[in-house]
Amino acid sequence: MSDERTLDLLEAKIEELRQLNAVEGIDLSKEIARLEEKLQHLRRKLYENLNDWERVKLARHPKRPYSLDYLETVFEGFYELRGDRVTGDDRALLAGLARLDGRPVVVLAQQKGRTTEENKERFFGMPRPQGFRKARRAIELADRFRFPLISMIDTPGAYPGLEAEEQNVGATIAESLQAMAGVRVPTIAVVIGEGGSGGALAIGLADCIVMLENAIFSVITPEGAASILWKDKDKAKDAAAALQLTAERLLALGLIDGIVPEPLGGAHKDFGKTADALKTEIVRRLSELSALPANELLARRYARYRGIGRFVLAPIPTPDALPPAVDAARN
Amino acid sequence: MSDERTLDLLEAKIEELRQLNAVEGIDLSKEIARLEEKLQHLRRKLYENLNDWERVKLARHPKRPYSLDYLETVFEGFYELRGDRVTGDDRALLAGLARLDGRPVVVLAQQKGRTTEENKERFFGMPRPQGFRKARRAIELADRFRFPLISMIDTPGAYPGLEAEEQNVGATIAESLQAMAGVRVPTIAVVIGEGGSGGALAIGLADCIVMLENAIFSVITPEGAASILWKDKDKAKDAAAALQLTAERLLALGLIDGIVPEPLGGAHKDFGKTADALKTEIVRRLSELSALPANELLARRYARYRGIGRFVLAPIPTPDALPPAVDAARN
Amino acid sequence: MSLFKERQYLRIRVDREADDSLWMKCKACGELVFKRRVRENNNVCPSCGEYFFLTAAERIDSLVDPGSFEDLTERIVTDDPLAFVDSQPYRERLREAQEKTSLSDAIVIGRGTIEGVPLILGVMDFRFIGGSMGSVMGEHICRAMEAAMAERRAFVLVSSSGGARIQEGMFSLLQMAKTVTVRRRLAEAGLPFVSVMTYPTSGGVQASIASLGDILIAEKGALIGFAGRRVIQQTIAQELPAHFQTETFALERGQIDRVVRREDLRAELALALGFFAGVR
Amino acid sequence: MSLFKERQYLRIRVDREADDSLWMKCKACGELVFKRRVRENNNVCPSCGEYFFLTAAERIDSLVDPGSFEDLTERIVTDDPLAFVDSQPYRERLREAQEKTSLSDAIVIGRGTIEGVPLILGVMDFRFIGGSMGSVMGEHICRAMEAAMAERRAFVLVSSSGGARIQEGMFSLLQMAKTVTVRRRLAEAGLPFVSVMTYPTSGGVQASIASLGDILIAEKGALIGFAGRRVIQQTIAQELPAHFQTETFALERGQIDRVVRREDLRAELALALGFFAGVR
Ligand SMILES: [Zn+2]
Ligand SMILES: [Zn+2]
Repeated sequence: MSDERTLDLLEAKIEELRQLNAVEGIDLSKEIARLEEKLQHLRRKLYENLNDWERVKLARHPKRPYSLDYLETVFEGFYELRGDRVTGDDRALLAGLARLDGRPVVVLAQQKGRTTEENKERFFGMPRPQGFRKARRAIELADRFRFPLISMIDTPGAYPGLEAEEQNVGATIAESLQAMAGVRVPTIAVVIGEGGSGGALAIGLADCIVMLENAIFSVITPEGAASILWKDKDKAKDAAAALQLTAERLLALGLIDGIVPEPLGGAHKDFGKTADALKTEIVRRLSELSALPANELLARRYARYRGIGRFVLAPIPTPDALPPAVDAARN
Repeated sequence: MSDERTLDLLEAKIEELRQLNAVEGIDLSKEIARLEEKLQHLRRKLYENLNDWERVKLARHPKRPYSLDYLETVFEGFYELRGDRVTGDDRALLAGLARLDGRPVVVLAQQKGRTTEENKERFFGMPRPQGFRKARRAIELADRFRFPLISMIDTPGAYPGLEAEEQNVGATIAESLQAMAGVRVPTIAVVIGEGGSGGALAIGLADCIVMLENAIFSVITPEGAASILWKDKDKAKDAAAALQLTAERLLALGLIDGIVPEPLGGAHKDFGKTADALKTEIVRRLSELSALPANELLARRYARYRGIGRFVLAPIPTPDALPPAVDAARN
Repeated sequence: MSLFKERQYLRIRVDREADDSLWMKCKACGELVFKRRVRENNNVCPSCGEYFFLTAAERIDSLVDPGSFEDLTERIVTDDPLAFVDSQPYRERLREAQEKTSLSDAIVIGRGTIEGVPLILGVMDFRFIGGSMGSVMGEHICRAMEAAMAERRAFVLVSSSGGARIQEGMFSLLQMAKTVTVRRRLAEAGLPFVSVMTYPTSGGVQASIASLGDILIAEKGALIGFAGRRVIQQTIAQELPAHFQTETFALERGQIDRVVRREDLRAELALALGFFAGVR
Repeated sequence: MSLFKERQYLRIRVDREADDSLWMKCKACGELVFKRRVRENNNVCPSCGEYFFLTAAERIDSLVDPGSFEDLTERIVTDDPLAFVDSQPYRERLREAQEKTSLSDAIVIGRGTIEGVPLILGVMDFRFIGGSMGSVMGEHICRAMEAAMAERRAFVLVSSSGGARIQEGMFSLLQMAKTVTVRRRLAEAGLPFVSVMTYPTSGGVQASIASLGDILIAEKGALIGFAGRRVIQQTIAQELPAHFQTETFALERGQIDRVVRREDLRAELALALGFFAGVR
């Protein structure tokens, strides 16, 4: 995606010509049209058929819209609820009330920083135990007042650090998961950028998981997988492909429910359009889920997650060639 | 109670004579009998009709049996459960499973230290947020498995300190109270020594509150009350009387359910007897409470605490002499 | 009922008229400020922005829709079950507080609306023996929650309390248990409770009902904590940070949801309660 | 069924016979120790007390009443849904692990008794790709809990896992969601779950099922944590204490209930489960 800058430059040039066209009264419209055609062609060439590693880079693109951007457009009147009531308030995992098409919902939102300052505050979008405890509190609020729950996922993963381990970050993820498993309201998770490991899943155990077209969701970062499995950090590209972390692949694997299309080049190329598409999708999904009574909702959620896994019955050859009688034991 | 040492000395002398009697074959039995009579007389004089301040000192007596002593005698097989799952394990408020007359129960126990070393570990019996969070966890365990809950109260109060406030100690007390208000099992609180303020009450919202004869239960320490209300720390004795913090007075006020008698001079004078009496009381109370179905238990608990308070309808003379029509407003 | 409403406002007026000078000196900036301007400014110093205490009536006035408030504070008073006497008999102390405030105890409860959203409101009055919670305050808080359940309204409690009413001994301590017990039922009934913490929300009030809101809002300038600065320093001689137990301290440590300026509190409550309008 | 039991023990025997030397060198103290003595000593070094890994079969042997264990580990294997290849194809890696351990994946589940108390037991085997949790382990953990519910038995899980099975991608990550979902149902059914954490209980296993026991017991020498020491140091270059993520670290920070020596674990479980004998 190093050609991205060339495209940006071309785009800027066209804009300059357009202004010239307007101000000086010189008719450049034909030239502009031709240039735009060219631009569109180059864009397609660059952004269509992205490979998985390019998707990863797009999912992490510094201009990519973050949760707060969607909170201001997809939702109305975000009313933030802060703090875990225990040790602090995490700025990488936000919680609050908001309205979606006029209807009150509880929102969980992972938030990266744009500036260095902001990233310091938000730990580069990596939630700490304070954040997962806050999530659990917000899930309980949703349950108590029967507010639907919408999660926006965008994190490299839970923050790895001494303080996080001291505060039992693993257990806070487990408890957030357990709260999501039992909340008696419709739940929708949207992966808007990076869905990084347990820290992302903690708020992702939902009745419906949708991903933006260029978002990723993975058990580990490609870099992490490369370093552990290939023993070579530079194999991140290979790892990205092997992990099947794109929206398209995860939909094909049956692990997510839908994909929200993005403009060519990514959500940041036309944020309004992306937000509109996302809103339409969430509203539609929520209206479907809202039609179900709570017990059916919970039964479906149970069946969904109980059923995740791929395996076959296959007796293993062992040195002493045991009879394949294992399955009988369960009957 | 400075005469206590004289009594201890006399007791020791009698014991010496008794040994002399046995070893040398000299018959001192009459003299011994006379001395014992004298001792008993002095004991009565000293310990009967204790004033409230003397009770306070007895409740805090360094030889007084602590929770762990009762855990080893009244209960069997204390199986401690440690930690709040968040930031630490409080050693001033213990939790665990145990058996009472063979029946599994959850125990909460406030524990003071005997040695300087132990007091450092146990913060002089003052629980911190870690302790109240652990209590809540244990109450939830009792609820989940329908184990009756027994609390042993013995604390000067919650630990006052920066770290405690940073971890929101007030809210942890409130949440422990709320858990106790709703737990669907019989709950018994026993004040074995000092029942100090919110830190004691946090595990005291029970279906039945009993106190050892020389235990106290108070909204504030007499010293604290003296310093705030009398502006004079030396008025602690007056404050002790005014606060009505003894078992006897609290029973008369209808705020507790029963008193477990102690030997003359306090529980430590005959621990076995005190423990026996306490066990008998708890077993009896528990068997009464266990006969009630959970919903009735909860209804009774609700009525009990909802009903606490003493007030009368009394229109107040105001400068503009309003008509006493206030009660009408509620009809 | 209309008489009753009138009385409420009368009470406020009486209280206001009791001040007889037109000017006051701000403790914070030292400026001489016109009292009426201070009052019109929600008891915020027009010169430096320092918050002065609001009486319960002033607080109610600043929050509810004009004319919407109906006082439900039955005029009950403690019967002084301990016959408590310290440097002064408790009954005398009570009478003085009653005369000073025209209140029967340290809280006013009632029904009203905020920007049209119906609620049951409880507001403590710090002037009344430090807003301390005895039998009467505990009872009123419970009655307020019961009214909220009966009328399917939200409950908002504005705390301003030093903690327990020592003079009522264990009756005071047990109000923590009492209010928490009823609060639990309110939650079971599915009704929202917004707890507003102001200067100060401490001791037994902070360690019970005030901390159990579905939403916790601190007014700017609030003090939120269990043990007071002095108690901590006397007991363990610990160095405490300058902003100890301020609303900033509480927000940083995850203890509250939001910090709101006094002048914004009304709009804030309307916003918060608005989300729950459909749940009843 | 008796054939089946026999097979289980056969499996253990096979594994043991695979070692062909009689002596081994302890990594901790450097002593040459007689292998059989090590095995008889619960894989604890007889010279210095260092704990060596227990295979699942050895762990089961060390815990349950002799002859009481019935293997419920159906021989399912992942179908490698990502067709994953790193430095080696996943299928090959799996076959090697299967051959090395005679297990189909990194966990054995079954029913048995400990001092007469019936339970469903799951035990991870670290030799099998680091005890990592993929579809098969997640499935077995869920089946174990379902067996516990069907038979009204307690569930005990002995964890020894580095976390997720990377080669199964999102299928692996979602086993966290899967096991937690079923664990919730186990709780609703009122059945106890004792989680035993050994070296290591980390990553996705620690951040899901292993942390959700009603009682959390750490074996002495355990490692308990989410992110590994190396990951933390690589990501944020932070100084970590020597006892980081040890059982002592976890106990001090309130993360576990108890620490138990390997030789005491059997008695410990009997004690713990005894309390719940009446709840079913
Ligand atoms: Zn001023
Ligand atoms: Zn060794």
